[in-house]
Amino acid sequence: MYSDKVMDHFKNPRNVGEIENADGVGEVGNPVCGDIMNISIKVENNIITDAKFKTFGCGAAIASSSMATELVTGKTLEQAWDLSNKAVVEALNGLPPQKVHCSVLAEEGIHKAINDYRRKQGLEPWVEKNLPAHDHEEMTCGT
Amino acid sequence: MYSDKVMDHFKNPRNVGEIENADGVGEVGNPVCGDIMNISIKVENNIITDAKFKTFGCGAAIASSSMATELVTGKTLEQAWDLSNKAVVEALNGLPPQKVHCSVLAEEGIHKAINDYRRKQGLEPWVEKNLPAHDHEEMTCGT
Amino acid sequence: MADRRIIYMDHSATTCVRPEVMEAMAPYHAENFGNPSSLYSIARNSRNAVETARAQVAAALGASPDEIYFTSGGSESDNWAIKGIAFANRKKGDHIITTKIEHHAVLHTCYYLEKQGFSVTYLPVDQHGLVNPADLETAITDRTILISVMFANNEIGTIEPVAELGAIAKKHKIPFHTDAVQAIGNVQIDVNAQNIDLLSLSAHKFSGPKGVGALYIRKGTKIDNLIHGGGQERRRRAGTENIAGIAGLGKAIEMATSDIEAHNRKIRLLRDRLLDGILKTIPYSHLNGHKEKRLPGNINISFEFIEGESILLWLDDAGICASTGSACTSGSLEPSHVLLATGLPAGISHGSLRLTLGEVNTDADVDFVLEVLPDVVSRLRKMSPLWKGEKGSGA
Amino acid sequence: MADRRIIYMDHSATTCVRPEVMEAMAPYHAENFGNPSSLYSIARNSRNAVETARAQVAAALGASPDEIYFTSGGSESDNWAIKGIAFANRKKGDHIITTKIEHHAVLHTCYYLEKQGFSVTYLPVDQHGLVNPADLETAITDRTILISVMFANNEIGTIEPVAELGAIAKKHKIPFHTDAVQAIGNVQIDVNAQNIDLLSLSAHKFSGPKGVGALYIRKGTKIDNLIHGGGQERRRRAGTENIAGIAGLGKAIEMATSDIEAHNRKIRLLRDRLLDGILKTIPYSHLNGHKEKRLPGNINISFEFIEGESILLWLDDAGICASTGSACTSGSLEPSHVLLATGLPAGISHGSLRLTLGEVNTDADVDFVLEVLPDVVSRLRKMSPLWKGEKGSGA
Ligand SMILES: Cc1ncc(COP(=O)(O)O)c(C=O)c1O
Ligand SMILES: Cc1ncc(COP(=O)(O)O)c(C=O)c1O
Repeated sequence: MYSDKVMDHFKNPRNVGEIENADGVGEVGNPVCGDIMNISIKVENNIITDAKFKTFGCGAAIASSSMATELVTGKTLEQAWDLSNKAVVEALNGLPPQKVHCSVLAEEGIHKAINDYRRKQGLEPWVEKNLPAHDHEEMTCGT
Repeated sequence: MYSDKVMDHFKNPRNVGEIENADGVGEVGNPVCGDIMNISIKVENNIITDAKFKTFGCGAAIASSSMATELVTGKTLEQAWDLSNKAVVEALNGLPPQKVHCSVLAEEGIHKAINDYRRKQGLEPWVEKNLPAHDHEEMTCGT
Repeated sequence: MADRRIIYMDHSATTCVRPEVMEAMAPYHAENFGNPSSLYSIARNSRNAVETARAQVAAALGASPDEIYFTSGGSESDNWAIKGIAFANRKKGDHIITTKIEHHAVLHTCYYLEKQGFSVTYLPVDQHGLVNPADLETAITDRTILISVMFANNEIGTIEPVAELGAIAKKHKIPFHTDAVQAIGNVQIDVNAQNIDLLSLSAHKFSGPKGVGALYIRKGTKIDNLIHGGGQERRRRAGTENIAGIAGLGKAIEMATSDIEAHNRKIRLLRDRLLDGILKTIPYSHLNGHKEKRLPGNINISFEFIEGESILLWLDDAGICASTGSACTSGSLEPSHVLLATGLPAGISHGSLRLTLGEVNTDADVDFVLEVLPDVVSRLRKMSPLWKGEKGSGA
Repeated sequence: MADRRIIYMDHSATTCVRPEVMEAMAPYHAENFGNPSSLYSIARNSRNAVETARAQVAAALGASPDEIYFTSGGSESDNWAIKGIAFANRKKGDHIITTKIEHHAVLHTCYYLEKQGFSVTYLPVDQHGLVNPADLETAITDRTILISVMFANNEIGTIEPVAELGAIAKKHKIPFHTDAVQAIGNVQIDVNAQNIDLLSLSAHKFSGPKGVGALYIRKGTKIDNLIHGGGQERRRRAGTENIAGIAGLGKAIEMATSDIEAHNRKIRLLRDRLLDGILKTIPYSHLNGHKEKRLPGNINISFEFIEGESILLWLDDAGICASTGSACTSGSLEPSHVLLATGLPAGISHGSLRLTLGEVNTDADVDFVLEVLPDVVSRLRKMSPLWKGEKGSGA
């Protein structure tokens, strides 16, 4: 059911862990839904120099966190903020429809970590522009 | 679905035909139901010396007519009258439930031929004692 | 008396599974037994088999794979289509239109729905078994929620004007179901060109296995499930999939529809020779159904003065497998509802014989039937009280 | 990383067809293809195969052959039993009693009936998954027309007090249905001693083929058909019979029930060693279900702080086939309704693993799983934000 890319990121997850003294941290999801992602980032000169995750969740959740942290590393905060769940899905060569919410969770985790950083910097948090456009049909848990 | 005995009487029917100048003739059934039996008998000294049939009908109808004519030959009219459809079924080593009505038809054919004989002799026709006790469940045509 | 060669001329009852289909099924009987819903890799083969078959069925119907749902056969498909549409649209209406000559899987379902408060119109047919589109048009009311007309009749082989009937249904925005169980492999089907919204099929009628079928449901059709439960078949038909059967269905429909023209040409040639031979040598015999608009392998003939079952028994004795009507009513005492609907008197309809030819039949088979059948008929007529001899026939 | 030996521990999802069953089916795939409803001799083999299987199923249940009806599987049987009883007895009442832990084939059917105006009571279970007979007694009203309680649960393996529940139903003259899909071959069944009026079973759960099952219906039970049409199955279940599948079902149930005691002893021994090993080596793991009243091959364990699917993926990587719950909900995001019903918190129930052992499993299989599983759990815990390390566990 999963692409080879998903399985690779599931079996060899990049960036597992928590950054000590992280500049921004975001935790999203809840145990009732079976997904929790914790994303921590290191920021230097407006650039994400490091991103790590810890995830409680299915294969897609782990792979999405791994891929998302990889994608944002080296990006400016603006570029990272614009990383959509779609980009994560594409980078993973697709996700089954009922698993797309995992990529949304990863997007939200990144956003939450970025805004945590901005808040710590005394900056206004950015506002979510796009409502997550994903398949809600199969879902009973809010992400 | 049929016993070997039924198949034998179907494939090698005994007493096919019409007796010329028969002493008694009975025709029962109708084409709508898919069964018509014509039974003719020769009677000497109150004994059926010959019985013949013509039948339009299924394998069970043909075998029942064949068996019934065989069973009554050599019998007194009283004995022949008492021949029940059950006796025909037993002699045929059974009939499928939905085909039992064929044996009833044979019983009725014999009765009709006997009463035809009695009428021709100026005798009172005998009255059917037993209502035909057979499986009506599957039937949509009256016999 | 006869040699024990078996001549099978009952292909409308069921067919023998083709070797290629057996082969397609073989890996899924035991080796690849994983439950397609399972996550682990060995279940992937099962999943792939199901999806391959789904694509094969879709291709045969001009449909999209996600409009194909696997079932346990033609009867389930018919029941699902009709009850599923009826119950899902009850608020919209309670009127169903079908015909007098449908298979029992449709008719008995409709009788059941009548008991549940639906009203059903059973369209008549002409003496050839054809539904008149004008009758359909007239029967439609603003309470009509379903029209179901079979593609080809299983007894007399008549092919209905499905595209035209479907167009009428479409014009009135009423879902149109067709029981195509007998049509697959014999008639070119295109659900879009023919305005079909739901279509039933059954694998064992076209050299596939028994106990597996499919229902085509046009995207967007409002329909209840018939079998509720697990999430199989995109939540529309619960139950662990019959993988081997589904794989067999896929292969069988692919083969059956790969060259319908050539198949028809071959079968029709044999059929016509047999039919002409029978009509020529046996007096008081009439063809039932339509002369041209008929399934290529179907012969349905009435022989006056005799009864069908006794014909079958003699044919069986000679190794010839045939039928009086649909196989599942062979135990019945009632004359065929299809023949009655064409206006044939009950007495004559009892004497009907159905011979349905398939790819396995040969010229020698035809010769043999032509050798055996006239004798059988004349033997039975001689013992029939209705038969008064016939000058022209020499009997 | 691991050798590619496959260790199949998902026997509650489906099983591999036994060689003897394959053999029993073989003659009916192609050779004996006659339609059992047909009259001619070659169809007799098909008829006999069906009747032999019917007797085999009857013998396994302590029933009479004319109380056995073949279906396309457990889901159809459940749907038929529940809808058939509900619709046939609607005038008498509109209330159905079942449990919160039924398979979706029962639950979703009941949800559907609720939409059709029936009312359904879903009995609770205790923390082991057991229904309390007193709860059933209390739930019965004078409108109750059906009680349906599964024999053994497919996720946690709990075996319900069916005979006792059946006795209560009997006292109130209410038909009692049990979904015995998981019980066949594992629990001694006697429909009379256990007061069962309807019983569902599915061949592929006991080494038979997929896509075939049966429903036992006690003589005299008032029930509507689910699939209307031809006169098959004594007019109660239409559709050309899946002869090969039915023959396989017959053989499989005969073998599965021939020595249940010995089977259970063997499987339970393996299961208990595996279970004890897991509980001993993996901290924060708990057994779900009942300790004794449980299917011999069933293990259902929750591992805190991690999620089930990711466990499965790692096990699959090692060649171990397992499941999180019932196979057909593996795509679902909702935590298991069964585990929730036992009172397990949703967060923990997401981390549950089901291992179901069968005759093919060996001591070596158990050793291998005990080698692989602790690593998998600890690897996933290390990346879980919920896991804060654990002194006693050495993690
Ligand atoms: C308890 C139970 N009931 C019903 C079913 C449905 O059976 P099937 O998938 O054969 O339709 C299953 C298995 O999937 C089951 O475990
Ligand atoms: C026209 C038609 N519809 C439906 C069916 C039922 O198909 P099945 O027996 O596979 O359920 C048949 C054959 O029996 C048929 O000929």
